[in-house]
Amino acid sequence: MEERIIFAGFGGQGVLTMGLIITYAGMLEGKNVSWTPSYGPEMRGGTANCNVTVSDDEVGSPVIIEATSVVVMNRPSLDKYESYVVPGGKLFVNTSLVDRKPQRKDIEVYEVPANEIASELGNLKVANMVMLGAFVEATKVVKMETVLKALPEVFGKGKEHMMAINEKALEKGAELIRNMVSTK
Amino acid sequence: MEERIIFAGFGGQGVLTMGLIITYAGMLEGKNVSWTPSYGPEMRGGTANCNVTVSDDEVGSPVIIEATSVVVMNRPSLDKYESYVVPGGKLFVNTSLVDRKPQRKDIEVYEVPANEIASELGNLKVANMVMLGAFVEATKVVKMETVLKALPEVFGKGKEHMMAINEKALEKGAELIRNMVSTK
Amino acid sequence: MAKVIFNEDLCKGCELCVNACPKKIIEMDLSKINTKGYHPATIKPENMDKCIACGFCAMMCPDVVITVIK
Amino acid sequence: MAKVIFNEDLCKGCELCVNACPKKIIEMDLSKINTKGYHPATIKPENMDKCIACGFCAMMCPDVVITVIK
Amino acid sequence: MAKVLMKGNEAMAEAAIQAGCRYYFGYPITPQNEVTEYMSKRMPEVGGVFLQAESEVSAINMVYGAGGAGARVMTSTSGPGLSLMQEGISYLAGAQIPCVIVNIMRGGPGLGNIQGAQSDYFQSVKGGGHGDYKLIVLAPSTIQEMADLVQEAFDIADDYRNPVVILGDGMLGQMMEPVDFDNVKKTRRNLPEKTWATTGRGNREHRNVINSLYIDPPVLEKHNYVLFEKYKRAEQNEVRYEMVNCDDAEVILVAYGTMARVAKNVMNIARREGYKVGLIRPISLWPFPKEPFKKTVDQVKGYLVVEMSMGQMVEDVQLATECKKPVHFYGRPAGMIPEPSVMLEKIKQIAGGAR
Amino acid sequence: MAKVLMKGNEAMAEAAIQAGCRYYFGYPITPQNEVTEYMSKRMPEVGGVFLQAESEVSAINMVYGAGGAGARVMTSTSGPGLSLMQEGISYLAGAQIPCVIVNIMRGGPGLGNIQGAQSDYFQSVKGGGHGDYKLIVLAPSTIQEMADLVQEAFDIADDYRNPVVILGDGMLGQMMEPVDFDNVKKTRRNLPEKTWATTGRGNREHRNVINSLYIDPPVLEKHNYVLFEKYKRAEQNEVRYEMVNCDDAEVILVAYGTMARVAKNVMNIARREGYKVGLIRPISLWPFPKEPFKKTVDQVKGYLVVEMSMGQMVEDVQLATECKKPVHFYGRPAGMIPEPSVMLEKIKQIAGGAR
Amino acid sequence: MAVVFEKTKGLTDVPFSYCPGCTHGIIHRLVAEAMEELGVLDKAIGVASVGCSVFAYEFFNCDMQQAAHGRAPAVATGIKRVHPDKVVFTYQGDGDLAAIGTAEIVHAAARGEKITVIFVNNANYGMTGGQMAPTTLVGQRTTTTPYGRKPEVNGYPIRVSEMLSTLDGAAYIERVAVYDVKHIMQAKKAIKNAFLAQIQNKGFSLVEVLSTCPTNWGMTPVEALKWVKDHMEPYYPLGVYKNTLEEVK
Amino acid sequence: MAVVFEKTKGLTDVPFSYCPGCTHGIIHRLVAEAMEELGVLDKAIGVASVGCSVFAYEFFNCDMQQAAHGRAPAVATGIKRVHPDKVVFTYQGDGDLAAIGTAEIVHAAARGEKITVIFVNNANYGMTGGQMAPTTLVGQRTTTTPYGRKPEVNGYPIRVSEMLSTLDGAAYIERVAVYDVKHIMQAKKAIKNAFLAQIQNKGFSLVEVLSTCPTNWGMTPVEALKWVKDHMEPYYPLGVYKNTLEEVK
Ligand SMILES: Cc1ncc(C[n+]2csc(CCOP(=O)(O)OP(=O)(O)O)c2C)c(N)n1
Ligand SMILES: Cc1ncc(C[n+]2csc(CCOP(=O)(O)OP(=O)(O)O)c2C)c(N)n1
Ligand code: SF4
Ligand code: SF4
Ligand code: SF4
Ligand code: SF4
Repeated sequence: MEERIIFAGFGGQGVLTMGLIITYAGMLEGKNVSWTPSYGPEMRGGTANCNVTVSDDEVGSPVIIEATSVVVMNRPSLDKYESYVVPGGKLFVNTSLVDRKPQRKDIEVYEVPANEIASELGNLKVANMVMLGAFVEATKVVKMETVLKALPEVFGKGKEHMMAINEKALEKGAELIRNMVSTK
Repeated sequence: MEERIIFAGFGGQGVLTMGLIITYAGMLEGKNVSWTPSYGPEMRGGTANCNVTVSDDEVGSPVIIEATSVVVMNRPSLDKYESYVVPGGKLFVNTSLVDRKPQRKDIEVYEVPANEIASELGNLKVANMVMLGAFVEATKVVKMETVLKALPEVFGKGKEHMMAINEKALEKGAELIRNMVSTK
Repeated sequence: MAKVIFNEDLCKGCELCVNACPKKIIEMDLSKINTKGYHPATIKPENMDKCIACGFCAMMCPDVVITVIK
Repeated sequence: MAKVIFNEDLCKGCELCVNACPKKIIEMDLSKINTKGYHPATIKPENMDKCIACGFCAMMCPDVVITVIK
Repeated sequence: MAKVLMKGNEAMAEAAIQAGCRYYFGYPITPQNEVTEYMSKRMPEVGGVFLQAESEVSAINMVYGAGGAGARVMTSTSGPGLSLMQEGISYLAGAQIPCVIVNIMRGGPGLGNIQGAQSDYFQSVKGGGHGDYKLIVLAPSTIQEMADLVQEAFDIADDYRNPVVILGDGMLGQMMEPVDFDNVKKTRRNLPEKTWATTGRGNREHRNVINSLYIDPPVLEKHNYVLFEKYKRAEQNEVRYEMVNCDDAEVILVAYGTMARVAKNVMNIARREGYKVGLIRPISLWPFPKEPFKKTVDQVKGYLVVEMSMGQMVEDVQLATECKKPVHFYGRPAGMIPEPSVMLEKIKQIAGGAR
Repeated sequence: MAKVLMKGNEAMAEAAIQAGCRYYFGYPITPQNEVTEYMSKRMPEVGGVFLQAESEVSAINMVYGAGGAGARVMTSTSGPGLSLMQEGISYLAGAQIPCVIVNIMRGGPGLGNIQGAQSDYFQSVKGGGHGDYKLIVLAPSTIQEMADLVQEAFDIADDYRNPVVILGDGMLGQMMEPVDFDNVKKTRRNLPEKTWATTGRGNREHRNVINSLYIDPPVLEKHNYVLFEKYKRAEQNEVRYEMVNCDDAEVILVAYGTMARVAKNVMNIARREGYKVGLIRPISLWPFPKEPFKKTVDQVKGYLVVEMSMGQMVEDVQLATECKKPVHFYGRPAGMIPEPSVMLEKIKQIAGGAR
Repeated sequence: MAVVFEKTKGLTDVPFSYCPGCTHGIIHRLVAEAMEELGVLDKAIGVASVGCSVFAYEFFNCDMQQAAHGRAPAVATGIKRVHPDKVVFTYQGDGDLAAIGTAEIVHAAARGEKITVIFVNNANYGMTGGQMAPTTLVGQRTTTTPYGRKPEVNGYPIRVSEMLSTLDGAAYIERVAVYDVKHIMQAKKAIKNAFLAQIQNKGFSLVEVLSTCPTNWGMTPVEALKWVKDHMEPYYPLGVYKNTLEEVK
Repeated sequence: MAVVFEKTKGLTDVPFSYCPGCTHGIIHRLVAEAMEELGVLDKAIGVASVGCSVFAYEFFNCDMQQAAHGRAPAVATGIKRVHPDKVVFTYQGDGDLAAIGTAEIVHAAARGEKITVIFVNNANYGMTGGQMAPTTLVGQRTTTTPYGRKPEVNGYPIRVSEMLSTLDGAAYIERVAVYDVKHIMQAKKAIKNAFLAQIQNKGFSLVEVLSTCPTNWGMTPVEALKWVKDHMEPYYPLGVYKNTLEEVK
């Protein structure tokens, strides 16, 4: 098994954190993992993304060209990374901020209105957690319970008060997938 | 013909100038010439010397190991350069400041009390010219008349008042050689 | 009457103009998100006549978003 | 009586001591050339008793040639 | 301490501290800033000194002072900063001061960009500074190896009284992987005491002097020979490399650092497609590993050197193979990753006998 | 102007002025001080600017500014100073600014000594700075050639928009030989107008920008390829070398600069003793002349590379000969001249078939 | 209808790459307006340095060079010596000018180099992620002074304007701030004066501008302005430190 | 019989390599005597710089490092951070300290680095043959200002002590001369004070010594002393520029 995942969005949307949680969880499950951030041409603001590999074998190239999954949190990221998904791979789209449909027909697309769900939960900042919940549920790259274990490690001290809402957001995202008929 | 000459002494004795005059005169006579100064381990004070080549052919190595002539103006220079003279070559010793005899038997040695003669001429600074006169007379590397032409070029403007005494010093040195029985 | 024109797509939502306006008529347009992803600054049409054309907002804006005419 | 000792071979003939001596008793020994090639500074024996052991020559000498005792 | 997830830059910093390094002097530059930031947090905790210098020139000269005073000391930077350090590095080598210098390479020349690249190979391996000297250059390719090699680097530096360079790239610096500090791989050495260090004379009989000036040519020459004796010893003892699938290989990929990871992937793909492909990964870039080439040169059809540069290590591969087999090259500069598909294509051509 | 007797350093300075160089920025360092001093006298006479910078770092960046502003500009230094210039040189190459940089080599590493040496070959030829770039490097071996090549260097720099290095050594810098400025040998070129220079916009349609930053990797990659296209053109057009007595040679000496003069002497001696010895003298060290080796490799028994270093150019000779014949090396560092007698001995061994 | 305020021709159309509310943008505008108003855009040559303002060469509507970190004054010197009749300026941050570029700025000032330096003091290294700068205040937390700047370890912040004013070659030196409109207007006057000192061949001129870095200070842009006023200004007093202009405008 | 004056144990037996009458020798002696008298020879670590005093590592009777040109303060910083209880000093010329080493000296001072700097100002580059230094006087001829230093081209000499005194990290700064016995005695006091500032952990200390270069000035040593007094001292006023010592000796 080797999952190669790209998380992409604006700086500030928490895409690096999403990647980090999966990476951490993968490590907790004894997998080989690697997390690589990359910067867009503008260093300040602009796009942010990270490449995550979770594998049973040694991790090869840290730079992902053929992704098993791609998660896009905004429109420019969809434009850039849609083509990176391998045929049969998965694409997660934050429909709250993406105003077009993906064009690929050879992949599985999951549409998640992450900002809207987060807004319902009362905190726009957990949109990434909603998306992550959906991602974990759909891909099973790592177990949800491991993700819950990884959370406090990644957020560190001082964020304990956020745990409840983060967990709720993850659950909401997962629920969405469970209820969803994949829009092939 | 290729003459490879080392002029050596204390800084301040004008050994670089001696070399320069021969080099300049060589050039005036249409020879290939080269002049290379070298510094002793102490940059300030200490020994000074230069390597001069006057040749019919292209000048090869600017650094002389096998000298056709060596001119030493003080004792440390004799100690260092006596061995550089090729068998049959010439060694010029400023006996005013050198208190030992050369040891080599396979070379021609010319003993010139340059400082004393200069002192007689009324200017200690022309000791190098006395030695140069002797050198030119003995080696005929260049003609004395070319040396006289080279003088103003090497000394440049502002030294015209020194011409007469320099010429006299050269002549004194040459005279010494003409009168001398080479001390083989 | 004075008019303040915002080059909306350049706005980064820093709110320095809001802070600088002596008449406090500038606000962020929460109904819009510009191409840079920010809620841009704006003056509601009904507030525009309160503008005294001092140009403070424009002088304060770090992104030269604002033109003021009178 | 004061005594000034010159470590002759270290002398570079700069004459700063000559200049510094309030009694003007230091001179260069033109009869000698030291291993560095200079005429070293000296005080003639007959002048030594003029020395007041002020130590100025030693303090001025850049080559620490001079020792003064009293 | 269990496995921890760390950025390469942080892992190197932590490894240095665990290796007893208590002095770090550096200047911020992307993509190695995490080293500086980690050190600024950790050094005060362990009673060490983190000092942000006013420039890389200053940083490397602080390293000179501290290393000459007997400390385990480190600095880190990226291309432009390393260029500024060249005079200092030449002095360190000349004065035989042990220290560890990290270069996390980015795109060049000039200001270039901040993407990970491999175009400072020549600078580190052939000598970017003036004069005849050598640096021992180690190139990790995983975060764990970054930690391992940093620890080893301090020992090598002390063993040889020579600067050791860790040559990574922006990718490795920024990447996170699990690191296990309890199982660091390093050679056991009897390290010489630093009797030469300027620690204040105290009761010592002689004065200690740190110096690279030998104004008399024969004396400097002797000093040069002393240095080269040391380098010869390093060539015998400090060569490091990894060989994968080389036993039956007809085509061998040669790559270091991040590029070697990509190459390993490509090797696996090619193997799956039935090509007998191996990988030689030099870990010590100087001394350059010649042995793996001697071992394989007779059996292979050719080598494919891949670099994230316009081609630098390829020259050392040519020298190591003594031109007995074709050495092909494929590289991309500017932080672009050479395409696996192109690599595959080239492998097939070489397997097919291309010269 | 008849032949004049000049030091190498002075001849280069005068040649620069005659080539239209009106801006010189430099910092004193032995053994190239005469360049600085000559320039300080002459530049005001010809209406040019001599400016003593506060350091070599500053000097090379002044060169960047002036070169980028469209001027013919030069600096000169020796090893330690060149090391300090490495960042600036990488920027110059990246921003494609023409200029001439003189390095009058001395003994190293570190402060080393002030004797002429040849141990900065790698630094200039392989790239002492960061990133993928090349400098065009010319190595004169007589004072006349110093004058010739300096003049040529300015044209090459303008032609390629690239820094050109004159690599001499302390011996050449200090030596005096006659120079004839009326018969300077140089290639005629149609030099492009400097439409890219920052001269103030005036009526120009577009802004001119001098820059080496290309933050987007694909854009920087494209820029890298532009540079390497230029380098390819230089490899085709700017190779320079001298071959002496190679037609029938069984042993060929390879040397540059001062060392080539010594080698020529030894070659003559060996010829007199009946050995068929030739000499290849690379004049452009980059692009390195491969041709003379291609031409001779089949006929010779071996090459003897002699350098005033521990061995640097020897690697390029090995690459150029494609390892078809043994390449022997003899060198001495620290400003010591390799012994003619040892060279002779080695020649005899090679002639006798030593590998 | 009269235009009260519109974008100066001194700026290109490229949007600034600065973070929201970063006062680099204000300073850019002032420099550009000063050049436009003095009528020197067509003969201006600017030098961008390394820092957040590295892309300044895309923003100023005149010929530009991008200089190595800290070396802008040397690059500007090279340019000015070739084109003594042109108007040459540098735009530098405090890491660039007061750390790695200390020698270059001191010597440009000592030489009385006829260039104008815009010195943006934001008390940290913005571009590389908020590390300590030579101008970081005592006690200030940055990514390399996580426990606050400690004088025993990191020494004291450098007052650049005061230091350079000791040099005879400096013709005009002023420290200004841009935390409100009044100070912005003063800053513009200072920048114009600095250019005038160059145009009048008086010598070296520099304007130090106290600026913000909301991103790395971890403040909103509005809070950041207040921090400049409350914390920076007391240590870095505003005012003219050197002035040899014929007529102060 | 009492010894009025003998050579200090702070110096080795190696004869100085300076030219006849060069006051580098006097300054060496004063530094060595100060260390001997303060009893710190066994815990002193000196840093020699590049210049005529490059061989200082052979002369001072304590542990020594030789530093790259201009970088002695950085090297000293590295040493002092490793051995905070030792006494660390640099010995630097004006080319070394005030030209290429400007950034290093300014930042060592700003950091309040607890080192002592002996700064020998002889208004030119001695070692390399008498080129212009940043301290060369206006009008002074050197091998790189053959027509005299011109302010329009080369700018103005830097007053290092004044400049560094603007920095909060500087604890003791004094300018002295050694052109006669009285001034030599004052110079020695200043050097001792500078070491004391270090020993008392006050911060950075520097003594600028106006020195001669008879060789490159083309004067006799005695004339050179007079030139210091008549030409250098007026531009470089002697005196204490900074003093935070508990008790001035
Ligand atoms: C030689 C070199 N060292 C370090 C860097 C990395 N670097 C880029 S910007 C910067 C600091 C910029 O800070 P400042 O000048 O204060 O400007 P700001 O970003 O705050 O506007 C540094 C250290 C570099 N590019 N080159
Ligand atoms: C990087 C570098 N640049 C230049 C030099 C050459 N250099 C040696 S000494 C010196 C100047 C010394 O002058 P100063 O510091 O005033 O000391 P002085 O000789 O006058 O005592 C220079 C430029 C060098 N060794 N290293
Ligand atoms: S100041 Fe400018 S960028 Fe900031 S909110 Fe107002 S219009 Fe937008
Ligand atoms: S001061 Fe010293 S060196 Fe000078 S003349 Fe007197 S004793 Fe000799
Ligand atoms: S990092 Fe700071 S200085 Fe840089 S653009 Fe952002 S706010 Fe401005
Ligand atoms: S050159 Fe000048 S400074 Fe150097 S030793 Fe001689 S007199 Fe002293």
